[in-house]
Amino acid sequence: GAEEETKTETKTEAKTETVDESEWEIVIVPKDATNPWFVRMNEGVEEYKKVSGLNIYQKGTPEIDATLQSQLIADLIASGVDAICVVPVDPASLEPVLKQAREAGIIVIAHEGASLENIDYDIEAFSNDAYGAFIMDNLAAAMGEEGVYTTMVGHVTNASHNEWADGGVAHQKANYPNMTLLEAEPRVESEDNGDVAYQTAKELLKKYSELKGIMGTSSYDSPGVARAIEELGLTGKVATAGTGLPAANAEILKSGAVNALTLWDPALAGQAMAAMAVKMLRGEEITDNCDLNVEGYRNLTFKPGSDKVFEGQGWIVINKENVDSFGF
Amino acid sequence: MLSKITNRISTVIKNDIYITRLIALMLIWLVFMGFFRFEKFYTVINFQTMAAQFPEFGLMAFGIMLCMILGGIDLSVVGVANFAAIVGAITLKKIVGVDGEMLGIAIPIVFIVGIIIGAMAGAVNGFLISIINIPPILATLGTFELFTGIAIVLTKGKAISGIPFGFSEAITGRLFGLIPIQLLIFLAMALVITFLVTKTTYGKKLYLTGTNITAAKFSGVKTTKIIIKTYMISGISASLGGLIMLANYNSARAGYGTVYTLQCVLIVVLGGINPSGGKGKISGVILAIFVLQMLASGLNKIPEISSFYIPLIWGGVLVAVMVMNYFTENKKIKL
Amino acid sequence: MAQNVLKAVDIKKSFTGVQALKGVTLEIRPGEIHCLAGENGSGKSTLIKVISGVYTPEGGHVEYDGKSYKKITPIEAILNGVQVIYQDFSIFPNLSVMENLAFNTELASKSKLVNKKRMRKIAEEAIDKIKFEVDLDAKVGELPVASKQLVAICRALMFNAKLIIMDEPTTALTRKEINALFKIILDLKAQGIAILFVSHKLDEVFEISERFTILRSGELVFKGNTKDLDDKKFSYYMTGREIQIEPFEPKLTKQTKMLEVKNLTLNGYFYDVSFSVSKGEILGISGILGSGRTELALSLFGIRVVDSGIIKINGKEVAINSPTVAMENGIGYVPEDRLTEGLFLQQSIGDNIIISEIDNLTGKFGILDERKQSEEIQKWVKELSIATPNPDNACNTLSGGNQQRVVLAKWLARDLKVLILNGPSVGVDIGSKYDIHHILKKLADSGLAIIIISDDIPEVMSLSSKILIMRDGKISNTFEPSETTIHEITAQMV
Amino acid sequence: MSIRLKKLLRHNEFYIFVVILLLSFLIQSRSGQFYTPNNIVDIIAALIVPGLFAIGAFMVIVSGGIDISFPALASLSIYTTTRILVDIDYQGGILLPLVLTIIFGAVLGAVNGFLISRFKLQPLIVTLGVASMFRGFMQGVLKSVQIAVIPKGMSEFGTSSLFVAKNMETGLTSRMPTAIIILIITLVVVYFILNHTMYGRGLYAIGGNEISAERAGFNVKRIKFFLYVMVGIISSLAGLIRVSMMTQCHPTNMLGMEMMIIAGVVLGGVAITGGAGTLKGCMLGTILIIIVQNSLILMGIPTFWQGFFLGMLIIVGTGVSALQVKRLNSPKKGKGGDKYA
Ligand SMILES: Nc1ncnc2c1ncn2[C@@H]1O[C@H](COP(=O)(O)OP(=O)(O)OP(=O)(O)O)[C@@H](O)[C@H]1O
Ligand SMILES: Nc1ncnc2c1ncn2[C@@H]1O[C@H](COP(=O)(O)OP(=O)(O)OP(=O)(O)O)[C@@H](O)[C@H]1O
Ligand SMILES: [Mg+2]
Ligand SMILES: [Mg+2]
Repeated sequence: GAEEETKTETKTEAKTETVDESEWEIVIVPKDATNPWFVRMNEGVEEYKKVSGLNIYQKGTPEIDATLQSQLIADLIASGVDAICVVPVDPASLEPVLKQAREAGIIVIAHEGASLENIDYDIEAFSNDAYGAFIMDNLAAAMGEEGVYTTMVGHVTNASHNEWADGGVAHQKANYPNMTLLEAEPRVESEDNGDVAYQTAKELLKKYSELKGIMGTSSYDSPGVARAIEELGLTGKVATAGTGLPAANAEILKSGAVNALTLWDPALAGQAMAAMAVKMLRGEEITDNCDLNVEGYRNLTFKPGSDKVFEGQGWIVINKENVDSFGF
Repeated sequence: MLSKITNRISTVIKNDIYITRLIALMLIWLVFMGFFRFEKFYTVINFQTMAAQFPEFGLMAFGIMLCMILGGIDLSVVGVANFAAIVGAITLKKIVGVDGEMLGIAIPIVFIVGIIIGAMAGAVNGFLISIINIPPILATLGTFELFTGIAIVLTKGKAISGIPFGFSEAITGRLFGLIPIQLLIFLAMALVITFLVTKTTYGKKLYLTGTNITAAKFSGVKTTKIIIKTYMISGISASLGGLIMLANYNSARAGYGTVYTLQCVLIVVLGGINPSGGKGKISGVILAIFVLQMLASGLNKIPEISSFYIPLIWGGVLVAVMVMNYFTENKKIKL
Repeated sequence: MAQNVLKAVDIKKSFTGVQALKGVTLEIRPGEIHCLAGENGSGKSTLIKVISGVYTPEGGHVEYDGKSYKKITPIEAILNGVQVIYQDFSIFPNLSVMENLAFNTELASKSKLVNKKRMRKIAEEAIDKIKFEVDLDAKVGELPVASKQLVAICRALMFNAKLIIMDEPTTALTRKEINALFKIILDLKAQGIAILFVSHKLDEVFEISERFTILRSGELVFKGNTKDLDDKKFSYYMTGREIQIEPFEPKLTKQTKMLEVKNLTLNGYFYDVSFSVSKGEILGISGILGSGRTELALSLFGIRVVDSGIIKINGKEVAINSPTVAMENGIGYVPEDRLTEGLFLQQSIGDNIIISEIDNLTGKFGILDERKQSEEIQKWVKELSIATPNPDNACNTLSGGNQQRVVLAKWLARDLKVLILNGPSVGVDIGSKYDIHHILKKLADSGLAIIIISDDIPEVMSLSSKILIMRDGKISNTFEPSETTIHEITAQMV
Repeated sequence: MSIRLKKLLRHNEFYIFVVILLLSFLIQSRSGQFYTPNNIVDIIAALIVPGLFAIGAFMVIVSGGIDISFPALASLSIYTTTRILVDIDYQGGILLPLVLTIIFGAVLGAVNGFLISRFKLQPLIVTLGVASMFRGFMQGVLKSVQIAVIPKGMSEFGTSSLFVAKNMETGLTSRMPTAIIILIITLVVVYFILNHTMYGRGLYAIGGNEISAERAGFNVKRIKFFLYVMVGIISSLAGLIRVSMMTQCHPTNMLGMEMMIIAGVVLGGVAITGGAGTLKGCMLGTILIIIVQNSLILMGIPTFWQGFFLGMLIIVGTGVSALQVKRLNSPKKGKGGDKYA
């Protein structure tokens, strides 16, 4: 109602003649906060805060849950922050609340949320499809580009994992004709839990002796699968690839249980979102090929056909050679 | 009139130590927020936001409350809510065109469908508990898995999105631009349940069956019917929660709101409902819902405090209240 | 000095709003059989709990063998030779007879490990004392009530007790078992063990006790020898009023048959039972435990469903397969165990009264009519003189006799044709018992058909217009009270 | 002979055993992979952690209580242990981690024990609140994050094995973790405590009738207190084994296991009202849950259907035993009911 409108007005006013940047409040909302992934993102955000001197912080929910995340954002809207940068648990579920945010004049930047509509911009280290394809390339290389494989996700209800997996499968169909997806169990769950990933992989490998590869998505998948491969005495015969942070996976990479893991640095992704928000708050124009002054995000290009989704070049492949060189 | 109300309030405070404590707790928190985050907490929009947030889990808590008064528990509420939301979403997509025609008919239909789903799910729980005699904690844990399982099978685990925005707009809108519709649904259900519990024979039978089911049977109460009815109301309440979730997130998925189960049990227990049955008031539960919401929203406004402290505070408050009750009750006995 | 095994001096104890004991003194001499009597709620159980260390008194002290305690724990009391057989027996239904019997000894000897052999020996000795035959490995919960009680008694006996306290030990026993128990008690006395006995059954009390302590409202009103008392004095001390017991003579003679059953059979419990009750009649059914009398009552109320036979109400045949159907046909049932089956102890007295007629206390749209409710509650509280300051109080604030009246009120509030009472005065003191009998007679005279099931023969004799004796699931005899004696009936029961 | 058979038929354990057998035949026929040496070893290995949790849950349920805090307790205890050891760069063997987890487990268990025994609070409420507190403490105060590299002593213990089972046909191998010894020792100790000590009988006695137990002279408060301490220790051991076997410490991934564990215990014929049930039944129930959770893929049930099947199992499993109890309690025909021997 009226309340909001006046609020929006004062905000736009403030924006045009702004000087006092210290009054800005920029919040990064991750999926959750225990996952080392977002702990790493927080490191990036904190560093950015120090360097820029602005009021930027990360605030997560106590558990990974789409509803909690939406409520957190609603609370942030109510407390009148200036920009919200979000890594959605489930993009679809955030549309209404992000719509409210934008109506309240808040800048909304997303990451891993290319499908979102109610945002200013989305920054992808690269697209979900491309990311899935990338993991698939790693898996294919490890499998010698042939044999039966399947995909593993945290939960079948997890949005990005399933998009990556879909992307991977599509990529395989187009590029690796000698590989086939396991028809009977095309997608299994790890429940975002290394132990479940391990048990599930064991079962798969027992039941389907033809299975030669498992594509992981959650950062718990590949390590768990690797443990199973190793224990069943299948090292070298069955391969896995997936997402994972270097430090957590150094040992399995070195032992050869996993050939390669893919990721982008979440710290940099956090910084990129913050940088984009600052740029917008300062009223700078956002164009194709824009430079956020963050490594991997120096030349952001619009995803073909979109004027909201930017894609960067932030991915990294880690393998046994380079795993110790990242420092996280 | 006013004196009558204050009189009433003062008797409530005297009579119900739980409620007094919850009010005290809420006041302390409100004062705390006043001191440290006045300008962020005490705004109309903040209260509107909070009022739009708690209805979804508040409705689920109502269900658990009724079952607990009966001496049982309903752990399936989140499963029922998601299931109802998913079926509601499918219905909505079927009826409403992309440009939003037929919305006027669709909304009531979605609500009817959701409520039917909730009632049926509740009937299954009631059947398993009253006729098969499965302990409620296990029966509803099983049906939680079952309903969630069916929801996953229906959706292949994906979110149902692309739902016509009209539904979400209608439910997340505000009456007179002020009062969130979600809150109205919550209040309506609160009124219905309060009415059922305090003004009808069902309510009396509910409490008495919860106190001593054998004596209830010997008094001619149809306990099987009461149990089934109660779990059905719980299911309906949960399904309304699910429909509000559908509106709030404009999508439905089998995995939403998994944290609500434990949270609702906490709310209900803190609201003064005794898990062994026969005791407790809806007003306590409503207060507990408010307290939790204010705590969560308040903490979200203080970046320095991690939201991980919420479970710590919440669990601590629960234990502290129980210990305080021990002391007050013992003092009474010693006189 | 130690001329008393136990001396409780000037004991005071109060609960929320109730002073249960207002300075009571109790002395027990070695080897005596002492009776503690008093109306419901007069403080007997409370006094026992103080002696045995369950409650801490607010005033006074307890002396065991001359040692004085202000406060004592249950285990200390046991070590001082006090054993209590509680009314609920305090058994472990989930454990074997052997364990139930041996635990106390084992715990007192502070053994940490379970020695099955030793436990079996202890248990065998224990049951041997009263020649109680039971499978030591059976679960106590699966035993019949009387056996449960015998387990509790054996447990107390085997201990090297100086004083055994029995809170209403005979409630669940038949006459034969009571005789056996009394023999045991005399036996114990001979060994120098003192017995403190609480009972509401007058005949028993006089038969066995040597000395009396009578309480009224938490105060000591009489202390002395049995020979100084007679029935009349005793009742007077207990109740503070004169009580005259008269036999029942139905005023409505030869009325229509209200309830008629023919060849009723519930396999395993009772067979071919036929009888009828008319308006204004009180039918007494007696028999030992296990004779099928409780199952018969439960079948008439629809909790159990009979295998064959006919039930007619007011001449019309009905199939009673649930309490609801029974109630629709005007049958009410006061259960045997009022605490677990009859009452909602934590709920208000008022709710307990109106629950069975709640569906009639509604106004428009099925909304509860508060005025009707409270009128109804007030009416019954007054009619049955239920002693409570406020019917909103929880039911567990009432004493046994008053609780029984609440159960009665619950049924009378409905428009009944037949009222079945299973043990109408179990654990109820003579004053209340008298009142309840009076109420029942009045009800019969106003046209109700009443069935009472009881093994309290004097009660059956004074109340009934006809008496049926059940044995092994069959009706073995029918008596007119005027044409028989207590002795004859007792003989017929076993 | 026939009496024995009758006795057997009255035991719930027997039925679960039959169900497990039937299920295993089903899995065998659908996959050919149940009765293989490596699969059996796998199932036993998967049983270690839930098995330990179940033992703790079982003891509490027997005493008439319920504990839903054990996963949170185990998480906090093992996280603290690992954190400390990593921070001091501990290089030694498993002994110190073992001692530390036992101490933390005992202390945390004592929190439950103190609240429940001292204030006579309802176990469900206490453990609900305490679980929430433990979790909040771990994540809020200790700022827990995943510890990817755990001390060598722990990971060596977790990955060491007693023997390796090999499936000759497929060549697949499975290791029998050394940690199974802890489960076996715990089983033996708890069996001894429950059946051969007055303390253990006291647990059953309290579960049967708490007031009677007090009157009989059991020190109910102390028994309950030590019960929760013991359960704290057993749960913590489970946590230690879980982390050691995974060779990394994820602070929250045990949370939420409580309901399945309790379901397994009750499935094993342990009365949720307390006082009745055997360790054998408790383990059988847990095994049944583990087999189902770990064999859905072997049975060829697609991932999407797994929740559905798990729900059905709980309902049908507990339903069958509930009906069994109902049948036992209903009047037995032809038997003289209340007859006094
Ligand atoms: N735990 C308690 N809390 C509150 N009041 C109690 C409690 N126990 C007993 N009272 C009250 O104390 C009084 C004395 O009770 P007590 O149990 O000693 O009576 P009693 O003589 O044993 O009666 P009965 O014949 O019914 O067994 C009663 O008024 C009773 O209501
Ligand atoms: N916790 C309590 N609060 C209030 N009243 C109580 C409580 N416990 C017992 N009483 C009351 O004290 C009285 C006597 O208590 P007790 O347990 O001795 O009853 P009882 O001996 O079984 O009674 P009865 O002899 O009539 O069967 C009863 O009226 C009972 O309702
Ligand atoms: Mg008494
Ligand atoms: Mg008594």
